[in-house]
Amino acid sequence: MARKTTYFAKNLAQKNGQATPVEVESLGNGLYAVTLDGHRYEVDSLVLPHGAVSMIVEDDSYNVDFDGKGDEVAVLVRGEVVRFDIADERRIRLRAAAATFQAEGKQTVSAPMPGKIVKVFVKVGDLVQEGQGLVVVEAMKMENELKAPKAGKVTEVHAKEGTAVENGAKLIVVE
Amino acid sequence: MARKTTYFAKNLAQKNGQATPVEVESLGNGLYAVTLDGHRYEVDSLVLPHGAVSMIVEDDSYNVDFDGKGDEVAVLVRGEVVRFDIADERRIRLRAAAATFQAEGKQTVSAPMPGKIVKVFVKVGDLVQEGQGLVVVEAMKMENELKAPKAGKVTEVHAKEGTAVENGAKLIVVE
Amino acid sequence: MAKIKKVLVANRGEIAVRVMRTCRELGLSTVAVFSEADRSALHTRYADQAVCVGPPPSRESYLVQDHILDAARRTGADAIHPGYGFLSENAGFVRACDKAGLTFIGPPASAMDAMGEKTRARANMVKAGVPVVPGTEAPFASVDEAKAFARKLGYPIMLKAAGGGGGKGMRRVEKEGDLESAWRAAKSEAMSAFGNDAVYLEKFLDEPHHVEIQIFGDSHGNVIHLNERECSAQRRNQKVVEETPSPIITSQLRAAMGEVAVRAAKSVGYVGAGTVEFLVDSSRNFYFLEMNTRLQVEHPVTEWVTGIDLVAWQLHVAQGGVLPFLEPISPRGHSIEVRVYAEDPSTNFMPSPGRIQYLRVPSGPFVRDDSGVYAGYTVPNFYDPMISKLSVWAPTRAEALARVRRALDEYVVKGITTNIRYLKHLVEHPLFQRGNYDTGFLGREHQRLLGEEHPELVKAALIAAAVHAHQLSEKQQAQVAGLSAGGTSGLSPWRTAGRRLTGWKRS
Amino acid sequence: MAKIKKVLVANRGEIAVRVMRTCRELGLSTVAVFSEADRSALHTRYADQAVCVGPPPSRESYLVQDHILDAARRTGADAIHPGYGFLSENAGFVRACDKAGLTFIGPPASAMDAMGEKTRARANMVKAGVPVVPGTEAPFASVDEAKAFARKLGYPIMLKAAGGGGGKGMRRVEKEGDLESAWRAAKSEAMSAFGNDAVYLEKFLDEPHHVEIQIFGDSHGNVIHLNERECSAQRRNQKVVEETPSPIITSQLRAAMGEVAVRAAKSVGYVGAGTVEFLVDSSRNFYFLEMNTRLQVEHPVTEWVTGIDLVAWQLHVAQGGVLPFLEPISPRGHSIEVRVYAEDPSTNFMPSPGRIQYLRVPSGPFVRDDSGVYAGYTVPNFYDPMISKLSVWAPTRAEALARVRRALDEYVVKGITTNIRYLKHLVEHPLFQRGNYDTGFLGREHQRLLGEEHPELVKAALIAAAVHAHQLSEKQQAQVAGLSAGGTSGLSPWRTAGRRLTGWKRS
Repeated sequence: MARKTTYFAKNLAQKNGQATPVEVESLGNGLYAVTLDGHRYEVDSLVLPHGAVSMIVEDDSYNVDFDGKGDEVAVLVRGEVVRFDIADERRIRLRAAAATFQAEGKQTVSAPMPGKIVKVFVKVGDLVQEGQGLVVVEAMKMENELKAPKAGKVTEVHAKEGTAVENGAKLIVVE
Repeated sequence: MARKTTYFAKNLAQKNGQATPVEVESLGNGLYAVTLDGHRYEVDSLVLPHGAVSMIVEDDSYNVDFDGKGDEVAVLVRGEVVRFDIADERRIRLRAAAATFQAEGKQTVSAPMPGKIVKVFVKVGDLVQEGQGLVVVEAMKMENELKAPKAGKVTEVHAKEGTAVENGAKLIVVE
Repeated sequence: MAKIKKVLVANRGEIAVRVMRTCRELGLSTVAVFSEADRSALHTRYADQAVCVGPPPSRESYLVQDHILDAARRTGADAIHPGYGFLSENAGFVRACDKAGLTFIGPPASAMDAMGEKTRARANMVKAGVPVVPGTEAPFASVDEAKAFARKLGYPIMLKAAGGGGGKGMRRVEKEGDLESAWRAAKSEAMSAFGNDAVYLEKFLDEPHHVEIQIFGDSHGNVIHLNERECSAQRRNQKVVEETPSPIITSQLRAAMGEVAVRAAKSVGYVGAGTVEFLVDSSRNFYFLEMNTRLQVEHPVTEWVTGIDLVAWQLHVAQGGVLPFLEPISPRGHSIEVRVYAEDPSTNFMPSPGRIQYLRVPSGPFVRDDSGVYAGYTVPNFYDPMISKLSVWAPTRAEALARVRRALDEYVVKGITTNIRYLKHLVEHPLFQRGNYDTGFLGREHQRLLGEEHPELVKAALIAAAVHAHQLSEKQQAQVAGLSAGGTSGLSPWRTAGRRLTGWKRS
Repeated sequence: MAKIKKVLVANRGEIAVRVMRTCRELGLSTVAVFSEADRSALHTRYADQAVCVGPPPSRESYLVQDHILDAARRTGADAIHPGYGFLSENAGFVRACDKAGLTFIGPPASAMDAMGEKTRARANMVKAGVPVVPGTEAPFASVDEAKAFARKLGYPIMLKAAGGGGGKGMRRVEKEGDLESAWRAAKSEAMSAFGNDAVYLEKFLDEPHHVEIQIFGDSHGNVIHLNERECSAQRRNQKVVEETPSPIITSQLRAAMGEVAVRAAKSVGYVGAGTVEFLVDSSRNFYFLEMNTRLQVEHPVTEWVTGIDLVAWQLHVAQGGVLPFLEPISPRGHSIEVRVYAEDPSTNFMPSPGRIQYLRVPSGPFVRDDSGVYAGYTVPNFYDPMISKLSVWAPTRAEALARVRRALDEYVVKGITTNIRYLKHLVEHPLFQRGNYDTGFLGREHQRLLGEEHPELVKAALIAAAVHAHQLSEKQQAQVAGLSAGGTSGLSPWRTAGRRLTGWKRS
């Protein structure tokens, strides 16, 4: 078992931020040695039922919760949320290999939650500005306007007024 | 699938009580028809996460929790607990077959929880009265005296003063 | 009036549970109504009886008067408590209850007629000598009428639903070009929230305070007031935090506003719990805004400083009881309420329904949680996203602020996004701490209220993320190797504790 | 005295969390100490910092003064709050804190010397003119000495631990033949609870009331009392339910007992929170029983009726502050506390440690839960089985009784057995409802408090059990057949609701 691994973590709140290397070594018994910025921290990490973690770092006690999938993880600690993209070297190499093709300029606007389409403001071929309203979704008695993530041309419109949509349904594509 | 089955339930609080027949029929969609004492009840039984059940019987709403293993189940409803021995006909036949040998007169006193034996009052061969103190177990800062479940003779003593015992450990046998 | 024995609560979520709690204390049976989406809701489980009243959309269930009345008939309920929202301000429903021989726990239909439709309420208040915000006398038939009136009044204006409150169907309009889309949105929200899409407009006052007076009337003509609530912390005209006493109200102003509120209620023959809302401008002039003819979401803060159970009083006067006392009482100490929503403040407060995986609500000294959810519950996407109201009491405002911060720190909701961090930043904001905030406060400070990163916590989070990743990877490898997860037993933490020497200390 | 910045709480469970809550509100950092059995305990998780102080048995962790002081040194704590139990009444520990330059949040060692050892306290009280229960002047060296004294005093007698309270190390002895085993049991419990096995004896008063007065002193010589608490609902000398005001205390008697309690505290130079316990006989004579020189388990009921945060006051006077007011205050309304234990009342209150699978604590108007556990937590078998204190407030005793019943109905604990049903039967008992219960009440009414079957609920339980068995069997068959559980989608409950006609109605 790899008892010592280096992870690379990028704080997703910082645009174009550097990935920080963090070395983790299992000491057994729920204890880990973590090396970060040249300091070595001894970490006691206890996984509780329901997935919460009680972490004691050199006497400091933290309740930590995690939410995420793949390499992206949201860390909830003392009421604050920090989002990281975190992976070890092997994963990073795999990701680099997989990223040969990516539609850089194409942006999909999806339904952020189940709801009803009450208004569609654009049609295929329209030119839109970044932040311009595209679709209004009603859910939980609130109307939510979805905006263009970038300036460009509308290439696909799947949203239809008066219809119900599921969470994650593709609504509009801007290119 | 057996959509209609008759169960026989014995209320364990009533000594020598009769088993009551209860017929259950699945109507689909979480609905059941239950026939009891000649009445037919329509029951909407919704199993929630964590195993609790929300049961609506002809408009009456009950929160029900279950605890048990095998055919013995404790039902917690509106803060009260009722214990049943419940099985269908097939299970009852199986149980009858399995019950060929049972040590009627032999009673085992086990540790009801993990703790420390602080006192053993009897030795093998002692005659004891029902309710007589046999062993004192200390747990959670409280001393708990375990008593003889029946009058008889002590045939085994596994408890030893000053030792720790696990939940369910056999301590004393009275015959 | 007849003695009540069984109460049907024509509502859902936290307010249904809140009402049933008091019913239970008073020895009254309770009946829940639920839509198909609420079969597993807390109020359905909490009640003694529960009846399904239709499909998920409110218009097909909670707002269908016949379904509610059928449920009452079928279960033998003799009274109906409407909660807030839904049918609570529907005079037609009050009349239907009267006709069916059911006690409606709220004001008589006539008082609701006079106050429920907001344009009529304004006219009545003008007659009673109560100061009002300049605006329309009646709802508009068309957007063009509205446009003409708005041009006369001058922008900015507020579009408002005539049929209800709670921030639904409200839109601030800055200029004529925005009026049409605001009109459409306000009408559609009003219809879905109140089943009535009538809309009117008012002059928009610049950065006023929203201060409301709780009043209570009995059927013997007595009306008293139970002090004010400060409700200026609003976004999209939706209250987020409320407190009492208001930091800007002197005892003189309290008495003056209380007197006007009582006069307003008396002028329409009001009975039961009601709230008279005022806007208070920077010179501390106050204007009648509207009257909410029902129990208010934020009633717990009034309960904290008066010791009164307002729902118990509602049931008492609904049975013909005289108000327990007839003199105004001074508020004792200070109370703050924050509303916990299933929403994501960082994506424009997008609602976030879903399964609550884990829930731990705050408690301890002088902390109250009014919640309509439970661990394992799935918040449906058909209704208001408020999942809980957290309220605290303390002898002083400063202590109450410290207490609500502490309580918010204790709140754990997993599985869905909530506004808990936003609320924490709100109560920590220096302007809020100083009590100096108007209805524009949340909008102006939005970015700051989303919060900033604490370098110390980012470091802790980074360490946690790395160890978490490592634990997951160890677990996977153990599974691949067919081994048990292992490595966590053996050495005693006590024996290893000696190895924890110096290192990273908190500053 | 120095300003406190960081408080180490030398305790565990609910009281550690309770103390930390106030520290957090006051902006003070908190340090938890934990035994190996408490790595996952709530107090370990709640604190800003946490230090392991040894193996599970208290004698090897929470009672080891050096480990506690090391933890304070290591984390830079400047004050120690002892909670109740453990080292809270250990004068030697107070001196060790003084020597280490740490502020001990409690009375000075000298006051503890005078009051902590109970036999010395009795002698001091006699000197101060306070009435005491007849009994020993000093602990006994041997059981034979005790036997001789008991013979003189006459049975029944009470054996008591000199070193601590809370019902630990106490035994009622009816006749000489029982003295020896009771002596052994009391000494062993006393040693394990307080690290001091000294035992003394007192005349057993027949069915007295146990009423205690909360006092508070500051370092400027001021002492006030904060009214009484009625604590007669006890089993095995362990309090189960407490309330204030006491149903048997008049305002005259309150004033008289308060005056005596203040005199007792002043006579020993008392500073901080303390409780003077009295026995009150049927003629309403009262006798000094003992003084608890620390915060009491049941302090929340006093907080409810006074609005005071007693822990905040403790921190205030520990820093040299003057008491915020110096006149006695009248209690406002009524408060009741019930203690929730992990124990099975039907098997002689056998403790029931284990994993809490699901937890839902009551809330809503004027309900407070002080809990030391959480869903998913495993209650260890080394410590006191109390998992939570539930307390309520209401304007009157009758309303408070209804509220505590309602709150107990809401309590859900799955995975371990608790005394919640027992508590419900207790507060529903007619004698308790009338306020007419002495210290023998729970013993006499034991069988009734275990509860009886409700035929209606047995029927509901029977239906539930049968449907449950059917659901399990369907699930098994579905698995065997390789099918999904199925059958729960498709038909809408709304469409099928029409089929629910008449049938079994609740009487």
